[in-house]
Amino acid sequence: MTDTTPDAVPAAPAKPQVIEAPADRTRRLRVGGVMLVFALIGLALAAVTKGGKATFQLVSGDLENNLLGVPAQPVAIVLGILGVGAAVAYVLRQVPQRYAGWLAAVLGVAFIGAFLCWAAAGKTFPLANQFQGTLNFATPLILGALAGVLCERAGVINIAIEGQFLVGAFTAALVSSTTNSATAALIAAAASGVLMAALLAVFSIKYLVNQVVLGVVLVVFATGITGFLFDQFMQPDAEKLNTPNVLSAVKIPGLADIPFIGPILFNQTILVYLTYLAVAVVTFVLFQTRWGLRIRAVGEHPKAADTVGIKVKRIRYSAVLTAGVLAGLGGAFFTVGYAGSFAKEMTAGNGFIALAALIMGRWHPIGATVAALFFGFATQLQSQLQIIQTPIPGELLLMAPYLATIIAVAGLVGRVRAPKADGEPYVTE
Amino acid sequence: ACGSKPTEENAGGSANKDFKACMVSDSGGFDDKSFNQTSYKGLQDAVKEKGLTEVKAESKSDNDYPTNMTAMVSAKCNIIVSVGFKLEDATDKAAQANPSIKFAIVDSAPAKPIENVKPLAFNTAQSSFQAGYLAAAMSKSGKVGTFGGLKIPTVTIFMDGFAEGVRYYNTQKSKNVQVLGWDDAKQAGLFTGDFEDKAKGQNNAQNLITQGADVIFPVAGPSGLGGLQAAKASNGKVNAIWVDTDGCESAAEYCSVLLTSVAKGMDVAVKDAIVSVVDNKFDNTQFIGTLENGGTKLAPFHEFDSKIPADVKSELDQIKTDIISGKITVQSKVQPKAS
Amino acid sequence: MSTETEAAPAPVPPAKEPERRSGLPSWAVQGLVSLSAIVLALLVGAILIIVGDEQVQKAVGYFGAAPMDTVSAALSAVGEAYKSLAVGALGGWTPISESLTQATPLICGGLAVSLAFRTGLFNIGAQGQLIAGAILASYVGFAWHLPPVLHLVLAIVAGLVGGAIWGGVVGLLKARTGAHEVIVTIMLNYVAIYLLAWLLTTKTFQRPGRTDPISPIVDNNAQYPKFGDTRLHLGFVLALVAAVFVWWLLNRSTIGFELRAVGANADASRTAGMSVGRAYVIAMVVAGALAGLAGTQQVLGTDLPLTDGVAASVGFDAITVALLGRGTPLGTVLAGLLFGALNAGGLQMQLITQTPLTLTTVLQAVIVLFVAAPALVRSIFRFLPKERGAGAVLAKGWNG
Amino acid sequence: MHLELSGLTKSFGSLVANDHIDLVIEPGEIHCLLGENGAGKSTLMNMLYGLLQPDSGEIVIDGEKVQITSPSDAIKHGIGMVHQHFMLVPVFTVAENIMLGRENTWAAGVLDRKKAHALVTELSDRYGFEVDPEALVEDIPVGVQQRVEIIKALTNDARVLILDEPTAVLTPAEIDELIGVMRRLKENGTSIVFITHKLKEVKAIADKITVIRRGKVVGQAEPSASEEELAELMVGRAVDLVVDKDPADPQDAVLRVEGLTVIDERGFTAVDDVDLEVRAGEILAVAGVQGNGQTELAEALLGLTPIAAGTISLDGRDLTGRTTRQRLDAGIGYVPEDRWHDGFVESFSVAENLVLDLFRKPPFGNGLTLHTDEIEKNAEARVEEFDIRTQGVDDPLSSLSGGNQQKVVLARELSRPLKLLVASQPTRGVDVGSIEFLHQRIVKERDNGTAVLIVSTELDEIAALADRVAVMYRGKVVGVVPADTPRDELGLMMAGASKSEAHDVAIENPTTLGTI
Ligand SMILES: Nc1ncnc2c1ncn2[C@@H]1O[C@H](COP(=O)(O)OP(=O)(O)OP(=O)(O)O)[C@@H](O)[C@H]1O
Ligand SMILES: Nc1ncnc2c1ncn2[C@@H]1O[C@H](COP(=O)(O)OP(=O)(O)OP(=O)(O)O)[C@@H](O)[C@H]1O
Ligand SMILES: [Mg+2]
Ligand SMILES: [Mg+2]
Repeated sequence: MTDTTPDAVPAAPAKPQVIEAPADRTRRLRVGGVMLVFALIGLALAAVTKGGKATFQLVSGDLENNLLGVPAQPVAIVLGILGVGAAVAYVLRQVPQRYAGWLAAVLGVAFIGAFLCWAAAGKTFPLANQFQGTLNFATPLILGALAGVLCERAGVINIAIEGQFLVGAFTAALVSSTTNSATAALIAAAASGVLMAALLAVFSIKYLVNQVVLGVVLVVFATGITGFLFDQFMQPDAEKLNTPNVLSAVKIPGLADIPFIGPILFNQTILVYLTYLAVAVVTFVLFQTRWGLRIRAVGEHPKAADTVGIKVKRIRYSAVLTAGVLAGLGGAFFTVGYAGSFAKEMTAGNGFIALAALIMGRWHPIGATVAALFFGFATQLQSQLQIIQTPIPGELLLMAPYLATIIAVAGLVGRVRAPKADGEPYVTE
Repeated sequence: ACGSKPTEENAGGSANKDFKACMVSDSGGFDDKSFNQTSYKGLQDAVKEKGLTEVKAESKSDNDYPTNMTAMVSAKCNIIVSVGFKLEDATDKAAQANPSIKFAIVDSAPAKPIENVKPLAFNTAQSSFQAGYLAAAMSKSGKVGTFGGLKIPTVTIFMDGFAEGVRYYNTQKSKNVQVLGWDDAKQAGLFTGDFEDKAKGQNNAQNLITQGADVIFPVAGPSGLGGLQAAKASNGKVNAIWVDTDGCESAAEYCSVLLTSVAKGMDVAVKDAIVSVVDNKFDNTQFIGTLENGGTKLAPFHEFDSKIPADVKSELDQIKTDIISGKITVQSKVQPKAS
Repeated sequence: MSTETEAAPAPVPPAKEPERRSGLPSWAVQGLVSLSAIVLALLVGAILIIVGDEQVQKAVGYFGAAPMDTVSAALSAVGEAYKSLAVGALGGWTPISESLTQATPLICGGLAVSLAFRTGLFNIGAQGQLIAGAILASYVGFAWHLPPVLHLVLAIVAGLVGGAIWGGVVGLLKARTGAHEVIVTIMLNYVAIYLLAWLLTTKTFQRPGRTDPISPIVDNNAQYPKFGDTRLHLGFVLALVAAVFVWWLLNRSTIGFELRAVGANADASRTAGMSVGRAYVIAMVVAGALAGLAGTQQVLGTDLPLTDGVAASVGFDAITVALLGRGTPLGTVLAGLLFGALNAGGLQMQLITQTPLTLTTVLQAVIVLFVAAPALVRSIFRFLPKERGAGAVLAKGWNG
Repeated sequence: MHLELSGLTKSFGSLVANDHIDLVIEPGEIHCLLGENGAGKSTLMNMLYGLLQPDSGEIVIDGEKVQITSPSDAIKHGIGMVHQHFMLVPVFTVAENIMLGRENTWAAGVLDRKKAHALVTELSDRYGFEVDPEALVEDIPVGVQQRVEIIKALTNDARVLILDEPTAVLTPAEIDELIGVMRRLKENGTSIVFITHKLKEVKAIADKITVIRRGKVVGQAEPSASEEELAELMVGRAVDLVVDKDPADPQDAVLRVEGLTVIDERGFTAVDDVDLEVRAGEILAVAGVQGNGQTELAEALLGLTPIAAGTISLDGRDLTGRTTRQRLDAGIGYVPEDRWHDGFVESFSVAENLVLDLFRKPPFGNGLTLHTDEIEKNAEARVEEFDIRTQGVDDPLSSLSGGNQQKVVLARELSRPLKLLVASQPTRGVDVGSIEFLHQRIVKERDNGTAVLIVSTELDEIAALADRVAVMYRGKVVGVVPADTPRDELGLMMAGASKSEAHDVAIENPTTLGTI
């Protein structure tokens, strides 16, 4: 550029100053508003907290030792004020943009803390179990959402997670019952997930079927076929075909001894460890490897990928089929991973929640994981609060996780952007 | 393997082959490991015993009840058994339109008695009372837990009785065994919100266990099976009591953790209702399964038979006697009342 | 020169075989393809029936001894099953009326999904909207006591309002905050289910004298009139009216023009002065109302009380119906009728041949799968002509 | 490399896009392909690059017949291509885009990002491009994206480089720079196929020119041929390259913009305190390199982008804060820059697209119902008037060629009484024949007393249409100059020079194109 550009042209001015765009302003006020509402609710709860001490159980199931007793009202008030502070700082933009997320996190923790102080005042709240349960609920959701991330990053919409779950759960139960082998069961579940994924892949990539249609239909198909096989074969011969062995927890020496989180995170079944691994691997693969780069390229701009010699369809097939492994394992969680025998429609809509988590997490493996954990947390909290009995009616508690998700999506997450070519078949002539 | 062609097998007692005993399920289907399944077993028992012809229709949605009912009528059934309170309206209508056909309905009763409808109800609060007592007696931690599927009377009646039984134990023994997951005074407690999600049921049970409960009483159909799974996973620390059927038969893989089950004798009641029609002894008085008539009872202790102290067993028997005699009154408001 | 080229092996000759195009109008071609898809699906179903049939299993046991037994057992199993399916769906006025009754809520629910689709929204929430509509319609139906006609009209309006609110929230959140409708509709379905479960335990909704979660049946005045002594009711006619209305709305009204434009290209619509947010809200309000109408058909039409099962799986089947109908009102009506017939026939089939209802579900899925993949159907039935403008796309993806 | 295409034929349905095309590319030559919109240039090149499969014909490289069934085959044979529509992944960084498809990896397919980074730096140094390897492609200006595309093609050591309309989005200086790169490549023995609509460029660089019309080669021309000759060869009739228009007769100011400031999504000031005035009966052209705020300016005028400060008034009526619809109703016509995105609904029929912003009002609608017969009638009339080539007004717009789609948008906007017409890049990518017609139509609108604001990066277009020129650079109007300002001077202003600086420098350093 140097030889033809005359020197006299003034040097480019320094990078223009960043000013808040109107859209950002709206967003800041909206998010800040929601934060403020929650902060004030937290504070209000603090004001009405009665009952002296709130006790938190730090080791799951240990009712005598490892209890953390705090003066409920003072702590709630401090947390409430902290929350209000964070919300106000957010609204007034008192910290640099890139730390704004932390303020939301501070508010979240403060609000939940104040809320728990209020709910547990004069009672014992099993804190460790809260996280344990969160993980239980979230594990299949994470696997399902990761499967979705892989598919959709490659440009294939996957609404069929629920169907993959069902088939995975069924197969795992069947194989575990007949072979008594956990490994065989997990492999079979993964394979059945891949089989469902193959249907998704062939029909969407080869036959160009609208992927939304396809996903919904595959869920119906999986419901029907597992139901049919259950009715006709599994149920009549349940002792032989539907008595899977549940995976047992494997303690990881050392790690499991870390206080508080150790027993929660590192005394789990192999399937849960696979889930941790899956989060890390999918994230790494997607962003740091050749295959991942190509997956993202075909999901964003398949033609561009094609022009540099990438086989678009082949990458899509590979991504969708690999995702099938994850979804199948997610399905296995419902039977061999946790609950034992198979029952019709036992995944009970979890595949759709995983889909929601994937969108809420903005098609990012970490985001999806966080969203799944968020949902698991809310569901577990709901169950625990029903037990310790709060003034909140049980019926409302049952709705709470779903309402919380709506609030989070509408208030905090806002507009999300899918991979650009997500759902568009790639056609060459 | 290619064996030889079997000769036409001759069904055993085909004495009443033209007698059609029919059943319509509710939307849970016949494989719900719960009341549809148990009722269906009653149908099968009757069919086997009397050599009848069986016709069954599963319903996928509420919409299907009238359709299935009509189909049964046109199939010229001699008796139609409908399962669940949701079929009440369809049953009443069909019964009034077809006075020559006999009907029976499980877990419900027409507002006004109908000539050809026999309601089958079960006071499971009575046996749950025993179950609560047993649970309290067997608890080491001093805490027992229960949870339900949905907060509906056929579920909470178990939970009520259970809580009362625990309270009775406390007053008898001056103990303070706590019930987690159900407060019968406030009628508030722990529910999964559905009857399908086994993992959710298991998690609910797990949460009760972390709160110290060592006997779990899940009243949530297939979702409740998760509760048994949680007990099984505790490796002997936690036990459970199953509902509706003898869990050692319907969910045999969990027999090792089952103290007992609160059996709701739907199979027996259904079978009796059918047989009464075959034998021309049908009447439309409401059947209420009680401890007295065996329509509800504690199932055998199976693997726990040796582990339950003899005095507890005799106390349970005494309770049964006392409930029958009226010495103990079970309070639950949702107990079926004789009409 | 041209001779040279022909002599040389053309790079990709097979791909360019002349397209089979017939003189048939495109609806006829579509019909043929759909018919072939149904035939294929029935073949798949036949396999399942054979595999699941006890007689066949027995006959296979001695296959070597009498192989024809297996074949005849298989044929008779399939034959009987499908005969009872057909009789149950179409064998006379009563079965037909049953099919139409079953189709009624599916059509309205399907329209709710279709309309949203055309606006670029994926409405998984027909289930929740239906429940919301059923709650209000049922309440007005049993708690108020009004003269004929008026009562029915008010109950229907209540149902429409209930659904419209439940749907409108989705549109509003999407327009205002960008919250993705897929998430919001999934979550609102659950909220509706739990709301219903709770309401049914309250005095307001519980049937007097009952402790069960079941509401009173609505007043006679609030019920859709029935046709003869069948279960078919006026709601079916309303479903057809709704379909015509949706057709008019989409194709002959300015609002529909806007909805379709936003659905096809939101950016261009915005540039042309349309309010995309407004379109989302309108579409979801109307879609919700349509699903609410399906709710009224459940509680006012088939004289069902309100229970937790009032929605059955109509809301989800509606998605399949809408997709099978390619998002057009006529297509949705036809798809709804097909599914209604399969449901009615399926009940009969389980009654006579004890074939599980899950088979109907499989059949429905496979039919849609084949219909949605005309290329596959054509590769199996090679005689089928090519459709002009084949593969009309409904929703492109998450980004609209 | 010696490349020979013979008898290449490709049809889309009943349309024969390439009809037995023969073409020979000698080693080290710059071969220009010229043709009107839809002539089939891109189709031909896409077949060469393996993106499309020919129905018949063959490709011979260095005497050997080859099969190119996918771009990877093409890359293997040493063919590189810069596509008409950029083939870059917008959410990837420059380095990621460049490594895509030939990633350097550590073990197990883990990306070696350092190497990619180094490669970009090396190449951009070698060719004097200033490209930040870690910048996101969607954040960099189109001109820089173009360089990324070229680097991409060069990293493959292509021996034949296809450049499909690479100059549409470049400034004269950048075009100059590109020409320099092409010359250097040529010296190294690389052959180049160069496609463009700009006849000046062709004359400046081509060794050989092949003209394609309606899918057939209609002839070859020498670079010495005049522009008029080339245009006639392309279009098949004599083309008036100069719009003949009378001098403007400007009246009162219709559009008044004061202190307009727009902050874009990333928080940068896209339009910076701009004051403008457009008078009735004049054409004001906003010149500038793509990405200097013109798009945002136009969108702000229509209310499509929220503004941070400033006022907009039309005929004295304050429009600030009004909705797009209110502005359209107030008498603004708008031809958006990215038509494929914002201008029409592809799946709608031609007729529907012709009333996309008119359907609510009589005679097309009465607020509730749509009068489809009126819409139909209107469509017939517009199609006739604007010579829109379509099989029928009920056909979807997607079936039309690019130039005709363009005309639909213009026809729609000009079919109602306007006070102000805002048209962005009205003829981008349109062939000379259509340009002629569209320009005439815009001038006619001016002569009817409408105020016209044209946003264009094409100096030819500006020269043809403008009565006054406002040059934008980094969101600011650096000057408003008369229409007859020399091309070089405008070019320099577009690079940020003030009016006086530009004037001086332009005389000292004439660019290649400026002097033609
Ligand atoms: N994928 C396709 N399907 C149908 N028609 C197509 C397709 N691609 C190109 N065409 C048509 O083929 C013809 C040639 O298009 P092509 O893109 O080769 O033109 P071009 O000479 O590159 O034009 P431009 O100057 O606008 O780039 C046009 O009429 C175009 O509409
Ligand atoms: N059918 C077509 N014929 C000719 N050119 C087209 C066609 N479709 C798109 N283009 C051109 O290609 C460019 C990219 O088109 P595309 O629709 O992919 O935009 P996009 O990537 O979605 O843009 P954005 O980033 O704004 O969403 C358009 O701006 C347009 O100039
Ligand atoms: Mg081109
Ligand atoms: Mg686009």
